[in-house]
Amino acid sequence: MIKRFFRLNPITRKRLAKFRQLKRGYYSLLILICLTILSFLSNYLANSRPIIVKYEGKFYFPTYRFFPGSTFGQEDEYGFDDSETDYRKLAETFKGTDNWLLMPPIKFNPYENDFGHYDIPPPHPPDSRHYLGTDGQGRDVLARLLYGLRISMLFSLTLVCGGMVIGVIVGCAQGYFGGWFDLMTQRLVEIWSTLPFLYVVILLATLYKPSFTMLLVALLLFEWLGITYYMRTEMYREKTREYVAAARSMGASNFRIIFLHLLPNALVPIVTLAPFAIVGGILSLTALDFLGYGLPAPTASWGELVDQALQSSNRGKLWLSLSPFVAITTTLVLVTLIGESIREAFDPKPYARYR
Amino acid sequence: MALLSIRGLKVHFQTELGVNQAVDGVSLDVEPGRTLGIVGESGCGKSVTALSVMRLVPCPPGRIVSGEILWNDRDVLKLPEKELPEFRGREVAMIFQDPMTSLNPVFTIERLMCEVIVRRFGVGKVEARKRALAALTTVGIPDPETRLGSYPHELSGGMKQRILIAMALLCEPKLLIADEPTTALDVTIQKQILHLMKDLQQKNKMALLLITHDIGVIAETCDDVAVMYAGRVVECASVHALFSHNRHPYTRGLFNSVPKRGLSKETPLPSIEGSVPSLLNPPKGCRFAPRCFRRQDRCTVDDPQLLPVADKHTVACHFPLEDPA
Amino acid sequence: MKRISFTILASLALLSSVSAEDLSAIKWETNNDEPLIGSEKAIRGGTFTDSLPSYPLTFRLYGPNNNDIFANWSREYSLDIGLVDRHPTTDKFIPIMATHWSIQPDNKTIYFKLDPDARWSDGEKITADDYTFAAEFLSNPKIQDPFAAQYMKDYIESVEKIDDYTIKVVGKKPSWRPLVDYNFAPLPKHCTVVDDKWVERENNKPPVVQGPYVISDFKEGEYVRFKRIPNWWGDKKRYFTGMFNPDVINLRVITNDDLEFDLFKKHELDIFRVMSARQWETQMNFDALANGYVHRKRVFTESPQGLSGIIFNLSTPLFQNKDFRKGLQHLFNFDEVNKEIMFNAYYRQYSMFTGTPYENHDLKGYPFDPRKAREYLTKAGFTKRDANGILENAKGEKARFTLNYPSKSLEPHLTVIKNIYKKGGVDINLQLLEPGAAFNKLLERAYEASLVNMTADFYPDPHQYFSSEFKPMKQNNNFWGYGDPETDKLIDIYRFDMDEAKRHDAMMKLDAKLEDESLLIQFWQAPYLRMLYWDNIQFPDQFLPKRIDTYTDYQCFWIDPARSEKLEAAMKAGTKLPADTVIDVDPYGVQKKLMQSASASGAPAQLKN
Amino acid sequence: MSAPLLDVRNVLKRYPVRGGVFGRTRGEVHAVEDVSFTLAKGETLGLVGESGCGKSTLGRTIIRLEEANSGGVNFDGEDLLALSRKELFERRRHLQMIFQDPYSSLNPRMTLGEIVREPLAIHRIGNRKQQLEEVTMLLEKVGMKPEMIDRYPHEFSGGQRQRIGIARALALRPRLVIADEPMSALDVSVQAQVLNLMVSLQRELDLTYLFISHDLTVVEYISDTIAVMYLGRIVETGPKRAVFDAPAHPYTRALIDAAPVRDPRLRGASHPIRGETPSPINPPPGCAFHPRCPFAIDRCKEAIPPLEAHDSPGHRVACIRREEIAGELKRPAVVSASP
Repeated sequence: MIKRFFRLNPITRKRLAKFRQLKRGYYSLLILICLTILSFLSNYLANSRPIIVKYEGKFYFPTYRFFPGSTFGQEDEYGFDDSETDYRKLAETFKGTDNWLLMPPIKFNPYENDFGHYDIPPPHPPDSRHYLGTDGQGRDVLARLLYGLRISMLFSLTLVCGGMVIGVIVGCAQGYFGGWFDLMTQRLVEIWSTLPFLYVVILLATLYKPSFTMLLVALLLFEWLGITYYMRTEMYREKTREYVAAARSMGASNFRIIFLHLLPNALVPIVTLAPFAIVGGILSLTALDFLGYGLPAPTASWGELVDQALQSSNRGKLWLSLSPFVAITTTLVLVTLIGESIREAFDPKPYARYR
Repeated sequence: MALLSIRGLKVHFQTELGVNQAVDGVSLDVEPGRTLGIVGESGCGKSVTALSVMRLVPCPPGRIVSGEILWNDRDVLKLPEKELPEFRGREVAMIFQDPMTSLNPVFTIERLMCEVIVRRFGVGKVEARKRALAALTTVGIPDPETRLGSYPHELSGGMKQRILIAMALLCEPKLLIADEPTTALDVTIQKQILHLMKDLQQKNKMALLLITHDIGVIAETCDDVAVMYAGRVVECASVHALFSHNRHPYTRGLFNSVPKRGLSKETPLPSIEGSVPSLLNPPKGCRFAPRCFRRQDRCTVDDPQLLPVADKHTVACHFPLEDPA
Repeated sequence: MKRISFTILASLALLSSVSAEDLSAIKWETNNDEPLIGSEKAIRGGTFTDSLPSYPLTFRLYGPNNNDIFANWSREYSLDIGLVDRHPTTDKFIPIMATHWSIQPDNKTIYFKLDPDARWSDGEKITADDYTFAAEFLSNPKIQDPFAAQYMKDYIESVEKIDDYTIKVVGKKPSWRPLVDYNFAPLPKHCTVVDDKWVERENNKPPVVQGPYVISDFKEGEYVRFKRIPNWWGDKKRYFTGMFNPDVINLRVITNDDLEFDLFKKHELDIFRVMSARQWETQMNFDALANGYVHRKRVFTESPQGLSGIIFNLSTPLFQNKDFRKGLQHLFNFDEVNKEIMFNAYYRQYSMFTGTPYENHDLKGYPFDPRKAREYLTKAGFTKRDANGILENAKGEKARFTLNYPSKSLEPHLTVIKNIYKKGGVDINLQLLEPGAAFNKLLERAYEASLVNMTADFYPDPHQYFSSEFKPMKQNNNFWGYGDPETDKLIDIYRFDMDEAKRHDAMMKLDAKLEDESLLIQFWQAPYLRMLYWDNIQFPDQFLPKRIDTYTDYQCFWIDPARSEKLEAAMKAGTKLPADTVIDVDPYGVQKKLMQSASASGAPAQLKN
Repeated sequence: MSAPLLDVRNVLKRYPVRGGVFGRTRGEVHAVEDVSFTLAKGETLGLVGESGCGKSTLGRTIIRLEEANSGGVNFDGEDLLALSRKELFERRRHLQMIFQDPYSSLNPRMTLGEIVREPLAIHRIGNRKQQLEEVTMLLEKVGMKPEMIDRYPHEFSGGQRQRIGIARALALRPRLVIADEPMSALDVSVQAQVLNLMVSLQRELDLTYLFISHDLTVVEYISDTIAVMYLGRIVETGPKRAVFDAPAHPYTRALIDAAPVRDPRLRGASHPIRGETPSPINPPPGCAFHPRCPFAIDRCKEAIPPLEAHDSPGHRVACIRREEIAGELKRPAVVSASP
């Protein structure tokens, strides 16, 4: 499938083929892609708003829109018809009429407090209403897991991509131009990397309002460092190859040499790093959330769920501790399996051992 | 009676793309005190043959499919693991092509050498150092005292190869296997090393198995020669017989493709067309057939057997060339 | 805790003092008619084991690091209270170290007659010299106690010795509460040398005290043990009857709450205070309690509650509109928050001066009422909902603000509140800030809305919060930038009028006025102590005094040896003791009052435990 | 003889040896020391020497892959070393290079077609279609099948790769080709093919070769003129036959002797020279070869011997004793290995 879109180097193609043969990694990748896609569709999977409403012959798609109760002739318990429609209630009034609506499989959004339905205060154990129970504020755990996965993946992918872009640019420049530029930037990178990163991020998080962007920037400040090391050595190694000399002797520009010749060859080890970097990103975000320096409340995040689970008053509330645990472990295992398989598929040794 | 006798050795390598039939039925004899040269181009299986003798073929991906390697009537391939260290070193020693990577860079020469001596002979440190010094002197290293304290990277390639030879000879093996020992060296140094090896061979009365791609090196050092092509031995003879009476088209082509002295570019070089076949999927029949100017239908069907054409001269060809002599 | 009273300032004083030395004309007061604090049934003896969250940095009662939990207890055990004290239940003054006192008409001079029986823990007599010495000592910079020095500087004019057992204390300014303002404890002159090394030398030295307990044994990081002095001089005194009962008080350092609970359940601790409602409601299913070995009590008391809730910055345009503020008040659904995440364990706070004698009990606050809220918000101009359901006014400004909060502990409550407001069309953006930063934003008035939680004292201090004097400046406790002439007038009456009735009246009016101003959405209070204790621990009939911070404030429990034996026997045999089904104890009618006001405001019935 | 196509004058190239945290210069590698030679159009100059003698550096300096410290490279009447980057870009068309390692000199991520087309693309010669036609033509010329155009380097054998390298070098129709050890990574049976190819291409396209190699037999075969380098200097230069048949420098002689004889009968006819090549960071004073030279005298240590004319025309030698030892260096008659 991929082959159709890109004309890939046969080595890469062979590596991809090998990756596909490594069943554990390949299926992990498929599962993870599915999970990620699912999480990006969370608004259609876990929401208090239905996917589609048919009312009086008209269709409504409330997933991303606010419809006041008046739209469907609904009043809330205080007699207002301009507050948001309570679709779960609406579903009941629609029974027996031509009107219908289709709720997502999880009928709760990750932020709403499902109060009043239970006699005891939350957290509520899993039941048919909340498949994984609710947290201390009566919020649906499964919905929060799903939205948490979305934000973790989004965060981590952006982080890794951003870190790679910066790291590749800096490492590339260091390796290619060398000399004083390399010397100075390398010292800077070394000094910078001795800063205790979690501590700095926590410091930043206390000074500035923690938000998605702010955390991303804070982690990015450190994410790119590791990549420069790889890129730098790769560039150093690749640029001494004779094909580079050949290109220069033909009169190729630095730009052409870097982008056409060096980058495609130097990027390979970076690819094998990526899955582990993604795991790292997810873990960093979870850790920060857990420590309370993460995304602002009430963002659904795994770390926050772990924090709740670990509170002594929530002892024995297995659904609170198990769900984020299983979610985190599964993701980590999947990504690690993928990473290992990529590493194995990209391992040049089998080629080098005997020619 | 041969010192080492390789019979029908087959070594295959599992690779990404399939099974590489690196060595496919090689039989060789190394006579005591004599030098057998194996000559062939890269990938012809000569190194793998040598490694098999040392039981150093990496498994996996390598696999010794069949054959036997007889040493004192014992099959080396069936030696128990615990007897291997004794066999390697005491009986057979080996030096490799790249002296740069054969020495551990974090130890001094003294440490490297003394460790071997202490382990093999169980002597004290002082005695070990004495023997190391003597060994260095034998291989012609100037100022051996200082050299003992050096680290490998402080030495030139020639020095390192001398030290490796010294280390290989410490235990006075009956057979020395040298896998392209001079390929990484300059010609003037190559000459020195080849001379050294010949000298030491005569002094120690050991047999030498010399692997090289350089016909010149063969001519300089060997008594007997086996020519390998694509995992098989194609011709086997004494060095004189081979140089003046070679009969296999590949051997002939190989010899001819080296420009002779006095030849100039006005005369095109006789060359072998094509290139070495892939051993993943070797040609049927004679493996040289696709490049052979004497190829006939039979060549692409039947495997030629190594058959004698003269005394101690065997050729694997259905249609061997005339003796030029 | 008691030190907070020092901060109260009095400023106007024009009355002249009387001639001090002729004491024959003085009318002495004493007060031996108040009810006992302890119980006459109390039995002395035994060892009482409690927990200490961290090992004390010092045993000193003055100087650096003298204000942790341990110091509070240590002050209690060593009777570092003062000459007189307010009765913890009736609020009348009762003698402690003095037997008699006399307040002069200038309202700043007080004569005290000392108790001739009083002895230091090393046996020396406590005389007037120890008080004059204490006055010197407290202002000495070498003890490195700026707080005490400031108090002496701001409050005490002079301390004079009249004779060995009579002293005269003169305050700086006339005060309507001189016994609170000009009151302090003696220090052992005979064994105190103040020099540069004092702080260091006294660090880990058990102090010589006037109280019944001295530190007898300690091991760093593990425990501190107090031992009762045999034949303590105070044993003869009426108000000490039934107090300070155990022979040994053993404070074990236990840093982890869960561990503390486990140790209590194993009877390694005698008493356990339950800090969270969740624990109180969900973790009370252990064997010792079921078997009747352990008692579970919630004792209602009445102690001053500070400002607590969401305050609005009146200097932002949005909150300048009182109708908008009132609209927000009616959207605050305390009952739902209380029911769903606080186990209905809390009570709404209505007065600015809750738990003090100046609380206006008639206030009913703003009940949750979305209709009323909408009326007010409409009046404030927020008439229609936008595409996201947020209310907006004609100019397109949204009913949206940021709420700063300084600690994660209230995050669950705030997220629930946020959802309720959202439904009502108001969008709250929650912003967690580091506590220092959050408080600084308050002081700088650089916020829209913020959570506050202040401590309070027996005598409220509306001046520092609501006086227009502070409106133009920042960096003070007038977080709102609020000022109103009528409010100022009422505050001044309270501050300076010597007539208690007028002051009280002014405070009632002030409280009502402030409610109408709607400066903050008041949160909740927990007017009780939740505790678990083993069966051999006994309390007086009224359990605890009325105004109390923690049950150790007044040491009136005792260990009953007969019950100890029975308890041990029962535990050994595995039999049950008679079940104690009474959990809520309300000796002062506090709960009753709160229930009444709650039902008056239409709250749902309480959850049954 | 007409004006030479390439005239190298006193080229000097030294590399700083750096060390320490801030890379202070600790010494210099004397890679190329005051080298001068000329190369006539259509001829082949064989540059011989052992590793580290500076022959590759010299080649790279001429084509300006390395910048010389001083000296001049006159190519077709124009000093290459004085050209600006832009001017150099124009001249690059006329000078191309064939590299030693056919494995590392081809970008593993480019197809055969892309590799050979690259120089055309860089110099914007023709449109895409014309370039592809040119590539096809070039591939046929070097004996590769055009249908292999979409294959990647690793799918080819060493000899085929070197053909690709040659095709790439010829794409711009250069006048001078610098071949830096083009044979050393090839199998013996393939060497002959590539040599034949280079010879025929030279004839066909009127190429001038600077052929750098350590392999005397190959150099002897392809060259018209020989230059022997030792530690950065040319120690002997002259017409092929003069240098090979009557070597006048002891090093040249040693080099010829060291090359393995291709006849077992001649085994042991000569003995290796002693010692190893000294470090180019700190070359011996005077004649750099004197520590290893069997004919060295004290005077050899004193001054660097100049390259001076020897008996036959164009034959120049840098040895002060060249006249005295000429007899001893005389080469035995050529013995062929096979009849």
